[in-house]
Amino acid sequence: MDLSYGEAYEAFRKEVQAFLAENWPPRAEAAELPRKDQVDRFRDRAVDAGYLARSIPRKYGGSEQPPDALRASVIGEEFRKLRAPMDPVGLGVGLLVPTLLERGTDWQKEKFIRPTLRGHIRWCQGYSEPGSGSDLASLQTKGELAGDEWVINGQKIWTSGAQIADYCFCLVRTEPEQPKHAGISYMLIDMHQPGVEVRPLRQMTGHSGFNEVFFTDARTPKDWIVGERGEGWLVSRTTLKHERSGLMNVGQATGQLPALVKLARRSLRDGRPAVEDPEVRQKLAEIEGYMKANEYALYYRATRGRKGRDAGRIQLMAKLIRSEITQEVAKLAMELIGDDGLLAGGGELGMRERPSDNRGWVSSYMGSLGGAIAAGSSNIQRNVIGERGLGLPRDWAAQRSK
Amino acid sequence: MDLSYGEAYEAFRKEVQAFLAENWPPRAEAAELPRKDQVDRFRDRAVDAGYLARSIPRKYGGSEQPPDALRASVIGEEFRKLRAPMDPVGLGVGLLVPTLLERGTDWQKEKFIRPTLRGHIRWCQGYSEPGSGSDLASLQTKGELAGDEWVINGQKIWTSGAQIADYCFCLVRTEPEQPKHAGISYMLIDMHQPGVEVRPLRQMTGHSGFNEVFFTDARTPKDWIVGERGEGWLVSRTTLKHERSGLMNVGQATGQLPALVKLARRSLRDGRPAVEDPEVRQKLAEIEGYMKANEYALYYRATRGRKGRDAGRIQLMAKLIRSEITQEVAKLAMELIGDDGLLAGGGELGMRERPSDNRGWVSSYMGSLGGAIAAGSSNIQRNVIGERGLGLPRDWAAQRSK
Amino acid sequence: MDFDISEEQELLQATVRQLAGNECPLTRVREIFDGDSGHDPELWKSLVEVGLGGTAIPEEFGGAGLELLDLALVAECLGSAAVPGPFLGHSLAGLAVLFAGSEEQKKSWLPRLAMGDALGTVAFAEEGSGWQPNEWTLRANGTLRGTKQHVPYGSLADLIVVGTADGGLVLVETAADGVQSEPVDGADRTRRLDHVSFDGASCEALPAGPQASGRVRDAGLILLSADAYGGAARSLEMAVEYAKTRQQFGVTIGHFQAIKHQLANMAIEVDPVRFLVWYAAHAFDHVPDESERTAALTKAHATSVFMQTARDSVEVHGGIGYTWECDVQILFKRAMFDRAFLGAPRVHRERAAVLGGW
Amino acid sequence: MDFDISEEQELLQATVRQLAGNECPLTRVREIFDGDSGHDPELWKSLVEVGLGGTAIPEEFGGAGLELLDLALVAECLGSAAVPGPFLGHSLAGLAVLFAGSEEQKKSWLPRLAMGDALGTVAFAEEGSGWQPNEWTLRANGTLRGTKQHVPYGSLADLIVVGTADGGLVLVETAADGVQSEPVDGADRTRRLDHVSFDGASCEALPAGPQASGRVRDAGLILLSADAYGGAARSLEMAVEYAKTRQQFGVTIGHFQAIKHQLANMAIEVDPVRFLVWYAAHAFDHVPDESERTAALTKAHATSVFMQTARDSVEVHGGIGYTWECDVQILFKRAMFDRAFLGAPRVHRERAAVLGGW
Repeated sequence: MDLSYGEAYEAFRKEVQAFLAENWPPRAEAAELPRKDQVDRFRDRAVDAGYLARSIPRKYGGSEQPPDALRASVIGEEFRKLRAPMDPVGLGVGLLVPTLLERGTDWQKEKFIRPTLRGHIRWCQGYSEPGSGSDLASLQTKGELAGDEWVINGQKIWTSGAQIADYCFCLVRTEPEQPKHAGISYMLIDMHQPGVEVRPLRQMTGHSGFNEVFFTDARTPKDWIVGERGEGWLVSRTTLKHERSGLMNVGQATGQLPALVKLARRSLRDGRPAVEDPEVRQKLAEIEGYMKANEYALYYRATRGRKGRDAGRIQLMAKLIRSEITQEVAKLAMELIGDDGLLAGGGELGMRERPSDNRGWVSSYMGSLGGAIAAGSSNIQRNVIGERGLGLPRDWAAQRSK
Repeated sequence: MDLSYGEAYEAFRKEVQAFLAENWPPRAEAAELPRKDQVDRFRDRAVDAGYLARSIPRKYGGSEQPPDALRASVIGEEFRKLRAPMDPVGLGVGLLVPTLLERGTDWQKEKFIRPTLRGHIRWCQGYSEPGSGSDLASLQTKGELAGDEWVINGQKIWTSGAQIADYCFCLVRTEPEQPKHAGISYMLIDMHQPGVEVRPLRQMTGHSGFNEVFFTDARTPKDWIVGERGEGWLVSRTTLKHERSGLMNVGQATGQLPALVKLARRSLRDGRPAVEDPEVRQKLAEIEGYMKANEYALYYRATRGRKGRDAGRIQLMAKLIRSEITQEVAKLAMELIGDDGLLAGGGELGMRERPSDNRGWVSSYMGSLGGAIAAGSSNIQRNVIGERGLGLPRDWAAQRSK
Repeated sequence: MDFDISEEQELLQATVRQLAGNECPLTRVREIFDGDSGHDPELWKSLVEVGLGGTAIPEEFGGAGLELLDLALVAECLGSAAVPGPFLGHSLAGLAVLFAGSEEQKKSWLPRLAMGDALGTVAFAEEGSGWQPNEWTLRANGTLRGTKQHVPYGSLADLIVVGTADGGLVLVETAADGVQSEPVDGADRTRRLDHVSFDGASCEALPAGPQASGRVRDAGLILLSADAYGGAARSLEMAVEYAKTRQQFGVTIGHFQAIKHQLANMAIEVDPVRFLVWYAAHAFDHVPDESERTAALTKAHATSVFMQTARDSVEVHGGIGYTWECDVQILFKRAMFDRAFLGAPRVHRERAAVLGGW
Repeated sequence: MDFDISEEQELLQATVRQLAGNECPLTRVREIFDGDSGHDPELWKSLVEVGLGGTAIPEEFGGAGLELLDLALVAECLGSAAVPGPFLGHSLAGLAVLFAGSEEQKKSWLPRLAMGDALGTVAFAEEGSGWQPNEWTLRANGTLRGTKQHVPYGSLADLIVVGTADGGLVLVETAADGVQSEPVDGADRTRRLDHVSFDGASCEALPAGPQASGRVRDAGLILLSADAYGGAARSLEMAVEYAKTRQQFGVTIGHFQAIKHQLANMAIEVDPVRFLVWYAAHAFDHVPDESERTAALTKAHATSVFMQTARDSVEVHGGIGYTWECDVQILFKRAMFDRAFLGAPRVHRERAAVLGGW
């Protein structure tokens, strides 16, 4: 066990620092350019240097580096220090690109990957429907072939980023006569067309992070499907796997603690800082125990991943654990803010602890429920852990619906 | 809403007090008799006066009084004050007698009810088997008719009181070719015979409250079954209904609180009584909230019962609520006793708070799990509340096994 | 012994439920929720017309002459329907005048409050909590200076009962000079709050204020508890209904044992609260020795249960439960109000500990 | 960065697991559990023979020369198999001599402890808790008077490391006059305890006691945490196995979502603890700044999780889990030991708060 990066990585860190010193922020001549062009130019150079788009082949605009989680960490740390542009965050780079690499045709890769990596086109994900949440495969949005085009009708929901997306990667029922999992195709759809309407969905916090997307005779070319017709379910599993096993930033595991402690320091109980109250101290330390255990579990996963060794069932647990911890944090925060628990949520979530305004914590209190609901509800997570992790038999109901 | 007993009942109380003043403790001449005869004589008089065996017809040795929960409460309060004998506590009076009254033949009622009421014969219940817990109807103990006798083979478990019981009321599979619920008979078995072996089951607390009962060619007369052959499941439901809806002493709901508060007063935290610790105070008050809510729910049930009106789904909840509260009490007690949490359980349970010995609380800590397990596990209770109380559909698995 | 509500009380609840159902279905709640004032004069008028402005005010002063238990039963129904408006503050203002006012003050104000000719409210909280009478610091001497926080409908009320130092109570008419209110952006948009500043506003003491202010607070705790029980029961009911209709994997989700048990766990939390609230109100009316402590325990318990039940209900509803469009979020925010208003559960558990001699 | 145990460490665990499986299957655990002494000299000998008497004692003193992490990995395996005996106290006595003893003391005692020629233990607790060095009150001045509570195998040990006032440590040989032990009727019959009284027993100070006693305590916290993780993982495994074999309603109970989710909830509690324990041991070995606080947090967390997991496992087992015959009760009682020994979770959470500057 060794928690240092080691010499080789510290040397690599120096390289990255030197690159950044040279290239970011842009030198005078480049600083004249529009911001977008500055970023493009920087990203080109960072790709050339092997710092961005590391897992992507060069021919599609990547730098084609061997996987190395530690190098990636070092790059992330140094880039973030200077707020240098990194790979665009989002579903395009995170989900679509890996899927295209694995299942896309050559022209699809050529057309979509490079501009996605450069942040020139943005994607949203069209999976969930109002009637299809946990039971995603029951989706009803239908695509019918009319000549050289698919004509798409139906409704998607929980589509984050739809209001700014250029394209949607979307699950569409194209073979209605097939059993439910076999009738779906994975389709790419241009969002800038009359048949697509995006309506923001307001959350209970008042924020609008999600959308509904309505397809009314929306169209997409016949060959804008990834994989074969009717294979969309399997194709989408490729990306879901990416989504669920994607190692989140380890720091997130304990990231909420300092803000919570700060809140406890500045909140009063009976005229004294709440952090002096035995109940608060116990609860904080209890939460820290959970966070730390989870944090080291994530280090272990990262290490095993780097070694190419299976980390076991702990891999299935990160989301559920995080959503449980987040709820405990939010509940303690609600105890600490006292009368401000009467206020509407607002502004930044509580993690960015700001003494002037407890409304971020109110939003966190509501938002902490989101983790138990979004991207595989906690009940679904428990099923997965029980069945895949502990080897328990499948549910009757789920079997029945096969 | 009126929480007093009212004048009529206070007059009745005076009557009861006068009766007791006359009859208990026994006068000089009776005090010469063996204790058992004293008790018999007292019970005879109390039945004549209408104070005991109130729901039982006179011809079977009862006093045949109209149901009146308040009179029953008054009787209980006054009898207990003087420790006068009441109806024998146990499964005979509680479960067997009501079943016989409803489903027994005349000779069965005549033979068994009176001595049971007088405490002359004692009963145990032979329902659970090692393989049949929540799924009771899957029981395997079999009875075969040989001439005028049933020959019984099999094993029962969790049989409390088997070591002192004279008879067992028992579920036995007599029609093996029938579907599982239809093949069972409700049989009365003499425990004093060579084919019956009782082995105590030691609990994790070290106590032995339960037994295993082994039947090896045990015998019982052909007509010692209650109801018809194969009807035993329904007959047993009569008694289970009694068991589950039987209103426990309302006092039990909050009975543990004073002991817990006493424990908190005499336990130290950092040199001060633990009851001064904010965390302990919060937890105590939280537990009291649950207890009080449950206590008043029980008052409501009692009132509705007296009025002959349905109390609704709250009737299904008492056991689960009690077992949840008991666990919270036990956990807090474990926090309070500190290092004594290293000790083996022993002696009285914690409810009889004794400053000299925390080992009762250790037993309570283990014993508090019993409530979630015995007489219908908490999961079964939740199913019942969900299905019968909230009208949710039945489980697939349970449907499937029908 | 009769631990049950009477037939008259059942009828009262049926009446209020029907009224809420007719005048204030959830579609209407939502309009008011999303509106500016959080108040619908027509709806309020219809409540007042059936006597809900003065349920617990004696008949001689134009009220219905009922007890706090009856008022709590009303609050439960309003909570269950998430009825928006000034019922809570108005009711407490009436009780404050009744418990602490002179005959003259009662004659002057109670009929107008009972009839709804005047709208009342109470101003208790001060900066950094301070909901309890012994925490109040404003000094009144014919005039009043200082700020009260979280005053329900402070900007709409005609009459504010303000808590002052040493647990006193004074009346302030908002028409007077020197009263200014600033709206609070509260979570619960069915019960709006204002911070109210008094800058030399003229005021009039309620003579028995120091003796009665604790009782007014206790009444408030019980009304919040009743609202919380109503809201919790409704949150549960919505979750159950959702579980019976929402289909996944070809069946309604109520078939899944995980959901079934979540709902059963919610039910064993929620259902007993009803009886605790009844007892707290009964003790307020008839068991003076237990009244204060029971109110504190009940407020802590009932509003905690409501808050957790509302959270659980959102979770059962899944994504849709998390949207502004879903009615359960309205209950969630009422739970936030009930939980924090007059002091969080922790505050009242500690009070119960003190009052219990712990 | 490499957050994983090494191949050698995996091998060490495999060895200990195999040894425990061969020499101490649960049938044997039960015999010792039900026996008088809670100790099986043959079993202890077989552990010592593979070097477990001195895992973290340097090779120059006859030990295996490994780190606390290795010792913790051993403790995890012993906890998982519920191996009875004096491993914990013996290990801590060795570390106390190593951290605080003079060269002479080390030379005299460490080889005997490592080889198992002498059995060691530690005596820390005093009446009414007092596990922590700053709480110790016994005064030693060549001789020792007073009583220590909850001394593991105090009656069998040859050498007791006793905590004294100001966090000092002294050695007492039990063969000396004036040492008396009285057995404690403890819940965990796999790790027996005695109260030990010293009535003028001669003793010898470990010179660096005041500097090292906190480290010895921290090592104890980590070994208890490792035992707790092992026990929790085993409790979970037993519950899972039971759910896969126990039939009700014609299927194994693992089909029921309620059971499945209970087990999943247990798993997300238990599994991450492994890595927390690793880190605590690693910090003990290599990150001095974090060592003390991490040990405290870890002991609180790991032993709480074990206790709850053992409770849950009993519940999943149903009636049978509640009997003396069921192996899960043995783990339940080990959980009680791990939780309370060296101070309950509450104590160490408060220490973590203080050490965190809260």
